[in-house]
Amino acid sequence: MTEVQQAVATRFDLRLERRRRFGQLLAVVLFFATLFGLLVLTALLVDVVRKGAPWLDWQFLTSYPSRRPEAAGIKSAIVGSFWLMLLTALFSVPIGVGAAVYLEEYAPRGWLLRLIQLNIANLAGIPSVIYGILGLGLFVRFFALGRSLLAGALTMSLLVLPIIVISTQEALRAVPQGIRESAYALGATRWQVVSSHLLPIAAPGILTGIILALSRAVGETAPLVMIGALTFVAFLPSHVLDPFTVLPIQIFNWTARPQETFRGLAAAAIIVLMVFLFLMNLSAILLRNYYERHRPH
Amino acid sequence: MASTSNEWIRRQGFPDLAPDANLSRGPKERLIQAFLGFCAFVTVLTTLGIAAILIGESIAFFQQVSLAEFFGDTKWTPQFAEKHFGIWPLLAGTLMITVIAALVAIPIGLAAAIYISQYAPDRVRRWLKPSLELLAGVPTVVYGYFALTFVTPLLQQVLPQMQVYNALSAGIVVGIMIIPMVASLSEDALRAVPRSLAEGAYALGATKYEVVLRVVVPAALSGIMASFILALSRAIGETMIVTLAAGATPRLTLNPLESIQTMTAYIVQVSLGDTPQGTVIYQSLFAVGLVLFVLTLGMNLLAHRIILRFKESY
Amino acid sequence: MADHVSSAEKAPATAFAGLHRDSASQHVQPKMEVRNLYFWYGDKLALKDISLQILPNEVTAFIGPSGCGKSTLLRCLNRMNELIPNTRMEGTVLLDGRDIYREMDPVVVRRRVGMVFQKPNPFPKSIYQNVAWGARINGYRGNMDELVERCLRMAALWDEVKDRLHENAYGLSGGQQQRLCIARALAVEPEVLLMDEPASALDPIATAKLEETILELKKSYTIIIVTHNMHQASRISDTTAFFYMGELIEMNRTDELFTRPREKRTEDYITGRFG
Amino acid sequence: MADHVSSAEKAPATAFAGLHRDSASQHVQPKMEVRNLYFWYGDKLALKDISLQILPNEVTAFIGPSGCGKSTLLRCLNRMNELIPNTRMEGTVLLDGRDIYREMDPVVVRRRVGMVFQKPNPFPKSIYQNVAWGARINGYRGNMDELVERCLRMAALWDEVKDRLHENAYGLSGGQQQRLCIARALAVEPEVLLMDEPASALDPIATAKLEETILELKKSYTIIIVTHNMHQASRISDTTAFFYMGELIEMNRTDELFTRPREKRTEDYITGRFG
Amino acid sequence: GRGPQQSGQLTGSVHIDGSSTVYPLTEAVAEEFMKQYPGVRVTVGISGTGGGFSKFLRKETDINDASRPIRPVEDSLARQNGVAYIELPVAYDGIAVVVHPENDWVECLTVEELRRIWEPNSTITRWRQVRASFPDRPLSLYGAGTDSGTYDYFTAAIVGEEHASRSDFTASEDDNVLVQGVSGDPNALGFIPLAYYEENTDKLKAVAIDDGNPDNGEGCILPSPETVNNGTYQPLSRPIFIYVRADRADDPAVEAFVTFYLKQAAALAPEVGYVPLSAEAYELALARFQNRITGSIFGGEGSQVGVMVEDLLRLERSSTESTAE
Ligand SMILES: Nc1ncnc2c1ncn2[C@@H]1O[C@H](COP(=O)(O)OP(=O)(O)OP(=O)(O)O)[C@@H](O)[C@H]1O
Ligand SMILES: Nc1ncnc2c1ncn2[C@@H]1O[C@H](COP(=O)(O)OP(=O)(O)OP(=O)(O)O)[C@@H](O)[C@H]1O
Ligand SMILES: [Mg+2]
Ligand SMILES: [Mg+2]
Ligand SMILES: O=P([O-])([O-])[O-]
Repeated sequence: MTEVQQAVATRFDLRLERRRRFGQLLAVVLFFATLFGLLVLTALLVDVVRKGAPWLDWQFLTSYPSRRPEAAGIKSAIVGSFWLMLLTALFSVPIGVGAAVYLEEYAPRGWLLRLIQLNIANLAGIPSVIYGILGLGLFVRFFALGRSLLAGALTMSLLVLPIIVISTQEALRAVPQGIRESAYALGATRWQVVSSHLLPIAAPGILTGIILALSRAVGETAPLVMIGALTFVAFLPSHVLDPFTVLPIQIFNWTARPQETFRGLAAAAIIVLMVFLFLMNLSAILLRNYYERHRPH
Repeated sequence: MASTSNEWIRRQGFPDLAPDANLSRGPKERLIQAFLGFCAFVTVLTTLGIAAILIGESIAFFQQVSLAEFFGDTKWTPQFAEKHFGIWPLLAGTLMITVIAALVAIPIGLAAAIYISQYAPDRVRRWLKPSLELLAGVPTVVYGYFALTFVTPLLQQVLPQMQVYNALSAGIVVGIMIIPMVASLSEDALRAVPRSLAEGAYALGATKYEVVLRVVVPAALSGIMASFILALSRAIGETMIVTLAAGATPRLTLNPLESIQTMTAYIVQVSLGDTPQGTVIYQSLFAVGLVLFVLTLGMNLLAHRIILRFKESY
Repeated sequence: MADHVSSAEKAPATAFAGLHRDSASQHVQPKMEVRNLYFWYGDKLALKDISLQILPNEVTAFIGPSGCGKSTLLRCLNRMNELIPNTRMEGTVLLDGRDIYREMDPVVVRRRVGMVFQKPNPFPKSIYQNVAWGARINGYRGNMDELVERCLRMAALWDEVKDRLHENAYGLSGGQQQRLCIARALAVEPEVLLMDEPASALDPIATAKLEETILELKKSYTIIIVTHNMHQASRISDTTAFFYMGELIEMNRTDELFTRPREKRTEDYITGRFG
Repeated sequence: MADHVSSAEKAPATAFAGLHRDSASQHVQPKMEVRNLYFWYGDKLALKDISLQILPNEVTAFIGPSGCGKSTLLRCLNRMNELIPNTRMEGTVLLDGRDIYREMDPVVVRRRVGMVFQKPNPFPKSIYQNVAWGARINGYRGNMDELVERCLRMAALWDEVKDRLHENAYGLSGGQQQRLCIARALAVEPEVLLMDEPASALDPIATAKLEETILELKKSYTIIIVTHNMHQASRISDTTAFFYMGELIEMNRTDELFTRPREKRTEDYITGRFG
Repeated sequence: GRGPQQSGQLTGSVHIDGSSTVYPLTEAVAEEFMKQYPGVRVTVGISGTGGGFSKFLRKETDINDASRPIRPVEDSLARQNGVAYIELPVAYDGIAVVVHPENDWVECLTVEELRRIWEPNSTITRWRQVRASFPDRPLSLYGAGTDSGTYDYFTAAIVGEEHASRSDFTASEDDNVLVQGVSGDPNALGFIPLAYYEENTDKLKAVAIDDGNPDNGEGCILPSPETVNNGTYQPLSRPIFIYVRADRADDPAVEAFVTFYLKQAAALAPEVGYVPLSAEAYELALARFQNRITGSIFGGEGSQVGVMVEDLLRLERSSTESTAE
């Protein structure tokens, strides 16, 4: 040890061993806290699968609802959920992406933009029941769409719109400024820059947002309960003004039935819904991972 | 003088360009801009629509129930023969759920965020975060039954005096539901802390936990706070879990083992229930909705302010 | 009176006459002209009363320490400054005598005044697409393959990429990417080419190639180049402007400015006393 | 044989003896020593067979064009390189003769070999907290107020901030922040101070102040400074090392290197022929 | 075209909404109906009796499921909106008073005892206070959600006034949740729809009810399909209804559905946990529908306790016949 070191050593008490031990302890605690969330998810899945797996067969997927559990199925609910998702995408994607493009690339900076931005952030936090109230008042009653697919999809579109807007804005913001600048420097108009460069580059991020938004739409119950979505529908909708039912409503109904066996059906329907959501999330994860690896620098 | 550039092109011998076809203010550009502007405006219309419907019906409600009663009474019994319209039991129920959810979600979510952003290897992080986010994708009906048929019986073994519907298990499960939100947003905030801050700390001979807990986390604090508030406003608005697991008994209590009712659960109860439309009970749904709206609005504005502060700080 | 930015000289005609009195190009009409330009980022004044002229078919270099406003001025010359929020500009910029802010559409200005940036920023598309895109959106009607080849040749890149035109541009090295960006800018057939520290990300060999390219391009284009490397400025430019803290300190023929600077600050800078 | 990186010289003792043959410090024990260091980012070799010695109480400057590996080498000297994922190192680094990678704890190494970064990076805490933080976590037992004052004085910042010690450090100017980072580094009482282009974000006045500070600090510390400014290197350093594409081309007394470079590439670089 | 239709060719749609209580029966009927009439699209929703009426009275639905008779406020709204309705009873639903299976002290309760327990501001908090012979244990109360037809009827039958009850009981809109509650609490006393008791006899114990009226069965009567059907389980059995919009009754699909409903209800009701009306009652109801007799047999006054719909229908039949004479 040099003199300097010795002088320093008297003034500093490093307690290295203690600091290292505390650091290890913290890492372990943090790891288990993270694990906890995954464990709950596992417990939930195991619980559901245990109850629902015996009911899950081809017949269940291809039958209409019935009073007799053995004969009951979720055909109309699957198709209804699918249509609802498709229509919701049809409304919310162009409007959501359009709004985001406007806000990021067109809107003049200023108080109005800040207000709209704030409003969107706020919309993302409004409880879904409130969207249900809006859907009931606006689409079901005021526009007299009844409890149709269209009314349901419009309600869900408003609900997921902020998610799409926010994730699209983030994706656009992540496009390197250099791409924008060099495109403008070539004499491109705004729309040319947006359509040939920004949207294609931001596409993975936008798609991730859309997938997450749609999986929210597929899993939501409360707004559809509010607008009065139907429960027994034993046919497939043929156009947008037809009545419909969806998986969460069917699950909600079955869990409320007196017969224990219906809860098995509900669990089976939950499995179907979760598998579906899992696939949606998986594609979002894959997209995002792809995106992180292939981002232009 | 629109033709000057054309003239110039002819002079220069570049006959192939048609520059006037491509102006920043051409009709096509204007049309596109108008459409995109309209899209942005839809979001404003949504808020206006919500406000109009809630306020419109609430006016009818407040013509029959005074504001003094609404905010002064401590009982909420619209469906009983002796009617009281004091919002406090519903507010208390909502707040109790929110507080319990916060106690679950904040420590676990923050710990997960710290682990994912600072400790997990890159490959693990890429899968861990989305897997946690999967928790947010589970339909809330599923969570509701999970609370009622799994969590409550489990807790009853430790707390036998606990009622079947109770704020505790509903709150815990709401908390579990919002863990991914806290974790994901806090993780974003933690990762947004410039690496240079951590490096500065390491260069002073700090150990990892000192860098993480004393430099990175404090630097991301406002982002983390904002994630808490956003997650809690989600907890306030959560509907199906509390409808199923917390009971339907508006009660001004601080005992989490008792059954309570939240604002959202009340809204669903009335809209699914026996109440004829046009009655004051039915209108109360909108008044409660309005309170809920204002409450979440307040939380979101608060979160927004905090995020703004956070953006300015580095 | 070769120093054409003395504060007395507000009338541009005089300034112009003053600058090139000693050069052969005395009666040449300036390609671009800046008159009394001020620029603010928010409240912060970044450019103060800049007036200068750019002669056609010359290379003009902007030098000065970091943060002195070189990039900002460059952006004002093709209205790219308008893309930065919260900024304000005062003054006039003329292109062939026309006011680019008041009399011209920004899209047209940017097509006629092209730009190459400090960091190479090709589009995440194929090499071919990178060059063709600008021409296509501007309604190019000629043979696209020919145009792409011509531009890549002018940027001295053709031989290196001719066999991989349809591969992604991100596979190129930094120096190749920078030359690709030049080819891309040339494809819209601009009259003026602005280059903001185009060599700063390049290794010496790539830099040398780029400098050759610039000297070649000078024959058909008017070039303005920002650089922090005084040796580079002296090697390739005809005229050099020295900026300091938002002001144009001195502008003169390059050899003149480097050998006989009129201002103390110029001298301090070029001899490396600061920066 | 003053050029101590010729490939024949793998034995460090010889290299050391060779380098300072002509200097007064011939028999001084080197404070730090690098032997046959290689460094990879993923598959990319960034440093190739670097061997050199750092003498105590001297300022050593690392110069070279951008990307040549100056920052990388600097990080290898206090194990900051280990914080970058996907990297690999081979070779030996000694501090007072002990191997910092094999015989020492990284936390201890970094306390003894402090670092100041290119961009000032104060913590978002008060000025006082910024200086005190490192000392506190390292278990400083003395009077903290005194320490803070002493360090701020050494960094030539005390007079400017003594009335606002408890305000947030983000309110300081860039130059002040940089000096605050130096004060912060001094507070853990390191023996060696690594500085990575500490003046690159500063204006000329702040730079001049910083250079004074460095010359002052030299009395008690061993200092290594990375700079791209050759004038700066010649003004403040005793020894200069020139790097090019991951290799140490030439290392010598500063006056020697700038006046009589032994290598063609060194000469080209210092005369501005590239970079 | 009211002529006989080939069932396979009949097309159209029938929109039904309303009570969650009636839903399982209507769903069963709709399921069977659509097997026979594949061209008709029947939809059934749940929005509660009240919510259903509000849609029905806006002419958004053709039929409303109702677990109680129409209320005066709804009836006047119907008149205001010009909606004439045909009220048809379709089954009985019993309300079972249940306790934990380990509860060995209570076998039977009188209506008077129940009233003292449930009346507003009741002070009974321990079993001992109900009857001196009961143990001194806390009494915890469970009941259907205050916005449900079950709660309405229970309060009307026990306390004597709808919605009049103490408010400190554990309520849930979801009857399964109530089953969970009572079966997990040895001190519990609750009331739930009979169907939920029948499905959970292993988890719950039903309490017999003595209404003190020997005319409809002496002493304590346990709830069961028979005792509900023969009118001896009183006063906690109630009829459930469908309401058909008169202007839609002539629609072939609606007409076919309602007729099918009344003919099949007897067979389907037990399957879903309800008690069928007597065969005579279904005939009377069918006649009521065929004659398009509008209005409520309860005079639009809401629930009446302890009446058998057969009696009311018979009464109405004779009165209309007498006025027709
Ligand atoms: N987007 C911006 N917002 C605010 N200030 C800015 C912005 N861009 C530049 N500035 C400021 O304007 C001044 C001039 O900047 P400019 O980029 O033009 O300098 P420069 O001469 O190009 O420097 P460099 O050589 O570092 O590129 C600087 O003080 C800079 O901090
Ligand atoms: N994190 C990293 N990942 C991959 N490559 C890197 C990384 N950091 C640096 N490099 C590469 O390593 C080489 C040396 O980089 P380094 O930062 O040490 O150069 P430098 O001499 O400090 O340059 P400058 O003067 O620009 O700071 C460069 O080619 C650089 O591209
Ligand atoms: Mg610049
Ligand atoms: Mg560096
Ligand atoms: O849904 P209900 O009206 O029968 O409670």
